[in-house]
Amino acid sequence: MDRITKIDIITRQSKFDDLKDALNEIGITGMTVYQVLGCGNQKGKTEVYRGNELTMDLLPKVKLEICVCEVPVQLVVDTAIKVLRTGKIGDGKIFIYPVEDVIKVRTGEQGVKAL
Amino acid sequence: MDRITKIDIITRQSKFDDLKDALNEIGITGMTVYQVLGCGNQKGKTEVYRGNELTMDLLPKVKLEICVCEVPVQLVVDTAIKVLRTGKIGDGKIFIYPVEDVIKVRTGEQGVKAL
Amino acid sequence: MDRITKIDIITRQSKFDDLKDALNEIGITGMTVYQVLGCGNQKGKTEVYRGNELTMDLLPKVKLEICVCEVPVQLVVDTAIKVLRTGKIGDGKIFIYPVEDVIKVRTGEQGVKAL
Amino acid sequence: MEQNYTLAIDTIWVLLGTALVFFMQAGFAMVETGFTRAKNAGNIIMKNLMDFVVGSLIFYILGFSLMFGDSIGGFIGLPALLSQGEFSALKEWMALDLNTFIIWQTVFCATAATIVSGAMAERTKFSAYLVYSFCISAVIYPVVGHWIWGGGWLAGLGFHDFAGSTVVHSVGGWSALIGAMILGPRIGKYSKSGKVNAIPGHSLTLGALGVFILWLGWFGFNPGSSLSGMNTGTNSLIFMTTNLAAAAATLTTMIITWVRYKKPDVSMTLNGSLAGLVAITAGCDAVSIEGALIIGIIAGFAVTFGIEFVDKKLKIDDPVGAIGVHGICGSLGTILVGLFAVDGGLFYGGGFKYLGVQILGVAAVAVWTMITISIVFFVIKKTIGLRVSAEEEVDGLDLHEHGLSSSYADFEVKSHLKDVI
Amino acid sequence: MEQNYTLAIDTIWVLLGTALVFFMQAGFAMVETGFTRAKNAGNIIMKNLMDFVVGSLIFYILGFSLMFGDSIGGFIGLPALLSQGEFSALKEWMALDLNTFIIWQTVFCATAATIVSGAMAERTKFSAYLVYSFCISAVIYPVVGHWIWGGGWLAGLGFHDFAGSTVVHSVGGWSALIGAMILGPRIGKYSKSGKVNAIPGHSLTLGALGVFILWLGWFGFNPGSSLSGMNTGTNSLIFMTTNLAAAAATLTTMIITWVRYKKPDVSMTLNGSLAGLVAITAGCDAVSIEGALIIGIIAGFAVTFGIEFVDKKLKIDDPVGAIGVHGICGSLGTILVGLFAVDGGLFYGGGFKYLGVQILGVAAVAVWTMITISIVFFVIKKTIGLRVSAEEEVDGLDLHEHGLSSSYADFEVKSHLKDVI
Amino acid sequence: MEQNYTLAIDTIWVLLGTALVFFMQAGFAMVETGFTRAKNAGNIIMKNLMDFVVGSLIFYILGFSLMFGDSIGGFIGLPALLSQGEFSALKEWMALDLNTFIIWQTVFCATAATIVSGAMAERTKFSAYLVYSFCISAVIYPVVGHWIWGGGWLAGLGFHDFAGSTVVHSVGGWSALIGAMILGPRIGKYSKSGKVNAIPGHSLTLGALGVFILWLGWFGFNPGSSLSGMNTGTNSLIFMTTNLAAAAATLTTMIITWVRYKKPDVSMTLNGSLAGLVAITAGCDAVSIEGALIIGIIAGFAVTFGIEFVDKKLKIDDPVGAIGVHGICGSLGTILVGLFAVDGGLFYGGGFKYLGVQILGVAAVAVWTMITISIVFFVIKKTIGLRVSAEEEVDGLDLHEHGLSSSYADFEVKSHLKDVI
Ligand SMILES: Nc1ncnc2c1ncn2[C@@H]1O[C@H](COP(=O)(O)OP(=O)(O)O)[C@@H](O)[C@H]1O
Ligand SMILES: Nc1ncnc2c1ncn2[C@@H]1O[C@H](COP(=O)(O)OP(=O)(O)O)[C@@H](O)[C@H]1O
Ligand SMILES: Nc1ncnc2c1ncn2[C@@H]1O[C@H](COP(=O)(O)OP(=O)(O)O)[C@@H](O)[C@H]1O
Repeated sequence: MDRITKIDIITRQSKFDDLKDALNEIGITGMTVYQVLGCGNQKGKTEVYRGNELTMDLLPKVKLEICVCEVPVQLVVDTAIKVLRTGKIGDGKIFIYPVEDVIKVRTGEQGVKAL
Repeated sequence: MDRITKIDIITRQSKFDDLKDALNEIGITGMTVYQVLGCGNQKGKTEVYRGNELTMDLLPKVKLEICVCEVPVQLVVDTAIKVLRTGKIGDGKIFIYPVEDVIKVRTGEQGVKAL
Repeated sequence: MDRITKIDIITRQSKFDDLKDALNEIGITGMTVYQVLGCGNQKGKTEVYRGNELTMDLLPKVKLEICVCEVPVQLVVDTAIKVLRTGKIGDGKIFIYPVEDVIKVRTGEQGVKAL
Repeated sequence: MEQNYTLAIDTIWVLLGTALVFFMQAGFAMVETGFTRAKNAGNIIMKNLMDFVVGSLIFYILGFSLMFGDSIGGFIGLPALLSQGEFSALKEWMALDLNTFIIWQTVFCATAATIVSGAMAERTKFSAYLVYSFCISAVIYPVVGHWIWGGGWLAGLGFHDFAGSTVVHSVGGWSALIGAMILGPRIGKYSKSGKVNAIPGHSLTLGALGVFILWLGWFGFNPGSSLSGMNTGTNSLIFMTTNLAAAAATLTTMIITWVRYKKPDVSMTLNGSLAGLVAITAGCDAVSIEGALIIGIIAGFAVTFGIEFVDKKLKIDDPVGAIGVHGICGSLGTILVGLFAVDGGLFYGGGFKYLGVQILGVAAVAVWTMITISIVFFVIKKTIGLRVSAEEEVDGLDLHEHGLSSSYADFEVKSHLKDVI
Repeated sequence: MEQNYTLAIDTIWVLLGTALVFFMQAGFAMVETGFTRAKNAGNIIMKNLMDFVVGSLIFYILGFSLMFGDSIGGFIGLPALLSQGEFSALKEWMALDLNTFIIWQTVFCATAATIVSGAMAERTKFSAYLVYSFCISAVIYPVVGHWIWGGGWLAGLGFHDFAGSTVVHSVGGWSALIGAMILGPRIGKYSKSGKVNAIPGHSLTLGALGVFILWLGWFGFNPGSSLSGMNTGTNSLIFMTTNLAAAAATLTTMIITWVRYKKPDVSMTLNGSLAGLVAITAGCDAVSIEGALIIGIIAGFAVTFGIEFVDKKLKIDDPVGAIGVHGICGSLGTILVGLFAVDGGLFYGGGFKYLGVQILGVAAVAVWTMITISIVFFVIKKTIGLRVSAEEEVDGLDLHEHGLSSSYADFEVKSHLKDVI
Repeated sequence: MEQNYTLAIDTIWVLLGTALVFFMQAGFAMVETGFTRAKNAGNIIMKNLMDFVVGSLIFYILGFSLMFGDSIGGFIGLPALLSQGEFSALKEWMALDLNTFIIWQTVFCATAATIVSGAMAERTKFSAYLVYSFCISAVIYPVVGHWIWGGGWLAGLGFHDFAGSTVVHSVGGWSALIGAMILGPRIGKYSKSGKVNAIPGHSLTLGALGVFILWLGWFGFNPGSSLSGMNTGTNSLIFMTTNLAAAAATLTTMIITWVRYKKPDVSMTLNGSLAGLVAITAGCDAVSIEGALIIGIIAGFAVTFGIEFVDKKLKIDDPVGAIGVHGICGSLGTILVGLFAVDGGLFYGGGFKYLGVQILGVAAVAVWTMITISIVFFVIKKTIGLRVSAEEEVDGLDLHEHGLSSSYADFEVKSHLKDVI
């Protein structure tokens, strides 16, 4: 059995559609998407509301969770970097985690077959 | 110390209440619930809005995150499959991950005791 | 290369700002925040709406996901406990997971450097 | 020329009243959508829009003549397509231009029709809705209207329903009762264990806005029913009785919920305001201000216990409380005129006859409405079907009936999480 | 003293009509914000507020005199700052206090200006908006108004536009057309592949509330245009024609969308109501009730196919359908008066002359509006700029134009997920 | 018969004005809820509903007679339960039916009461709210009303407050000031470091709708205060001054925020509109249109700097800006009458006496209101308590005061994330 890996990509919301399309092209169809708030190197914005400063430390980000079997991890990472990199702060991060098992509810299939 | 495992169940929102009740019955009380958007085998829907097609690639799904100690993992999976399986696309997926440790903030207990 | 660890802290929403400040103080600047619903030892509330009982099993919680390299894990946990503990049910839980790798999209840096 | 001023003043009064009563459609739309779930918001506003549209058309084409045409045996007016009749009986007492009177009656008719949608919300087929809404505006309501306002048999007996507690609200309310009963409850409303679940609305703010709009509309509904701006004494009395009955009912409802549920319930209190407005409608011109206050207090009790009774005892699922507000308080308010009318009410030494006529009228309208609407629903059920499928209901009517993924496309809507299949 | 009553009755009529027409600003604000995305909600309401504000000021300072000042060659009124002119020609036929008439005309002017913001929503610079809105209220609209209502050349030819299908709505609609064309579509509206994407609005509930408010406002807009509460026959006819044309158009639109898109489309049906209201505005006093019904049906077709044509064929991105509703139906409704006017329309044996004048007027207004507004937009584009940057558009105008992180600070807004850069 | 027409015309004017002023309750509800957080939405609308309800009842039961009963030494009217007094002094100059006048005054009284809820939003106990709202409507407001409109000592001095800048708005505003001061700021409003934090409202769209509704309501509030539809000159002037003062104030505020905060601030500009409306209320009948424009501009400055001053210097937390809008602009607008009144104002050669009386009246009302409301708040604080607990405040008043998990059950509300404990 191949190893299964989870790839979390956290990036700008405005890049989401492009990323999804790029991932589709390399054959990734399954994914789970979260709306999250993030902070990192990118600092929040300060706006003025009724004359008072309003600092938003956390910026809205989108997180894609993609489980793949080992081989295309690098492909996914490369694709993501290609689409997402602007060189500006806030491009985002990719986290890679081990997965023990996957089960497809509809068929009961397990492991890589379930993906 | 027993191993701790995280079980992620991603499924239809409409099945959530049933699933929660079934999990309660097998003694699972702790869980964290996310509203996510997902795509997989199940394709989105296309609707018409003011005469234009509107394709929703991502469908609203619910994700349950349940940390258990090793033994009942299979029980959780079986219970989930029993409740969730309709045989139709969109039944969802179960992902299983390793957990290194758990700490209960209130008491400071660690590991399986914290669950 | 140091090991990388993911720390998930699930706690009351009202404690979020304090926690973030405390984490900033120990040098944690990157984090991803989720709004989740949780149940555990803390039972939901029952309210009356138009004369009917309305039980909310799930309570709104906030989840912080923080990836750190191994050393400060204990520091993060201790800090979190210090800020979050009230001794009352609902203080929350901390989950610790292994991370295989991290990539910074902007620079392509990998591993601990990406953090 | 004198006649001229009177006509102008009366016409202004009625036309501006028409505008206010029209605006009640917005009020109903906001209350009904606010008190129900986000996944059905587009469907509810569509229903509220279309019942006004269909009602306006068919009432002009047919209903008006059935209501105000020369009486056929006190039961129904002489039909006349496109309101092109003689209306000789009508013109004997009604000095306004016919168009003024038709538009005024049109907005009343549409009010009766729109009441039903709230009680049957979140599970009724859109096409079925259009059909029964059509039937109410075309026949069911006009017949009742003829009996009471069109010179029919109840008018002959001296039945008093000044602005329509019975004609408008009880017709809507009883139709709602039968409809919600035949439809059955929303999925998840009653657990197998018998527990009655709350299904909170998606925007109490819009619901409250709706109540304010309706209250405003009532300042057209009730005083406008004098059909005369010259009638300053009556009109100003009606402003007072309408406002204070509503206030008394609201306060009463709030206190009752505070006592019974431990905390003042927002949505029930909003129902309380409407209950007071509905209850005072029949006698707003005939009772004293103190009488109006007492009617308001009674309405506050009636609506709270009435809604609970329908919900918990009858187990009829009425998402917005329309049966309690319009059916129960509409009927009760009409009957109370027999007690509180300064001129002829029982409490003012008027004997039981007035009260008896009021009860008879209320009962007759209830029977007529329930029988006819039952037939309509039965036919719909056997033909195009009355209720959407369980899947459609769970996903929301917006999606399946209108192809609308959400009426709030930019927001995460979580209504599904509370459903039980 | 007799004169006195007439004046009072007429003044009440016009002033309360003014209040209703003013309230249409709220209706437009709700429609426009409801039909667009949450990230621009603050910007849209700000535009709706400010166009009324700027319009009120400049119309008083300059526009009114250009519209109703003594005619200079039938083309424009004699300018008079702060409306301090003689207005001798006006006073010949207008018996109201001048202030009554100014405020009435002010709210009309602001309506024309506000129409544009919907079509240009979600991508126009706020400062640019203020400038062109100013120009419309200061000159473009008043000149058209002079031609038709101020004793200008079209009035002389017998052109009939009772309450402003052409004067108000088509001026707004054609400005919207040019504006949306010059601006270009919103990011994501048209894919490179040529696909036309839907960009759903963030609150159809508020959109529907807006339509109800507008419908209410029209009961001031049309009957108030008689400028006389004494005129009971006309006023009550107008209530009927206005209401039934709107109803017919709504029903027609709903059916068309049901047939074409398989399901009754909520937002298009709401446009349908507005289409009927706009179309009947020109002839609400002149056609029969049956004529109004037919005009409504025609408007229902015109708006559905018109909006689709603009959207899919012309590829002009009009988020709220303003061009179809106000431009197309406003012009069409005016022309139809030439067919349906009971007194002189072609279908009533009146010959082609009336129809010809109507067509001429509609065309002249379209040409004037499009040319002048093009100049305005061109100058804006070359100076302060007309459109925000792509980044600002994607993030939302609320953030960049007003420093507002969100108009719905407590809710998670997900509009970004649907954008394509 | 002549008398008859006049009465009818005046009654129509006042009763329809009543309806418009009533609708301002909806406006306040939308502004206050829109400008505050979602977790308190149900509580705010409940307060807005209940202050109208409680105010309507107690003003009829007691307040009206204290305001318009025969004067006891120029200070207070002769009390008469259930408004059953002689009102002989009143009837000397007031020709309307008494009920017409009572309902008109009722909606004014409720306006004064409702202003306070915005400033004290998000932390006041619901029961405490009911009590102080009761006191304002029962005594505090009626006494001021008596001084100025009921033939009291200020009326005797020639104090001019046509529609209530001082009587209604400043009473509300000063009560709001004292209330917000005694309550203390919301948790998280002022950091320990002294930083002033912004707490954005949960729906600027509803806030803007509220402002449009209020603006509409003002077309009843100000012109209706003439109490006469016959008075066409005054009424039409008032429409103009009211509208243009509001427009000027809005524009001014927008420009100021643009300059000071770099971008035009949406919510402050909405406050600007209200500031103009409040400021012109006292002199809407007495100043010229140009005077109204200048008063509007001054109000725009006053509200922006006033709100900032209260917020940053006094560190009094007023979530909706009620103190700046109603207290400051209400008082300032009244004083400006002494300068701008065409008949007697300082700028029109009228000398200092008029101005002096205006200042005296404003000061007297401020002193009276602040002292009496302080007593009320003090007693409440010592008995049932004025403020909810910190936990209740953080969780939201909807949950703890009304057992409502959320007024927006289907949406994820994230307001907690911004709180600091
Ligand atoms: N240590 C971390 N743990 C968890 N999430 C993180 C961490 N660092 C960054 N993130 C997530 O990644 C997003 C992008 O990171 P950021 O540092 O702003 O971008 P960049 O690396 O391009 O400068 C953040 O908004 C946050 O959600
Ligand atoms: N490879 C994957 N990585 C992450 N999430 C996935 C993946 N595949 C599926 N999912 C999640 O599981 C959900 C159900 O998957 P889907 O394939 O639609 O169901 P089914 O397996 O019943 O056909 C998806 O909506 C998505 O959220
Ligand atoms: N077994 C579990 N798996 C996943 N999440 C859990 C689990 N137990 C608790 N949680 C999360 O942690 C939160 C706090 O847990 P809870 O038991 O209520 O607090 P405490 O431990 O202070 O009593 C829950 O709301 C839930 O989101």
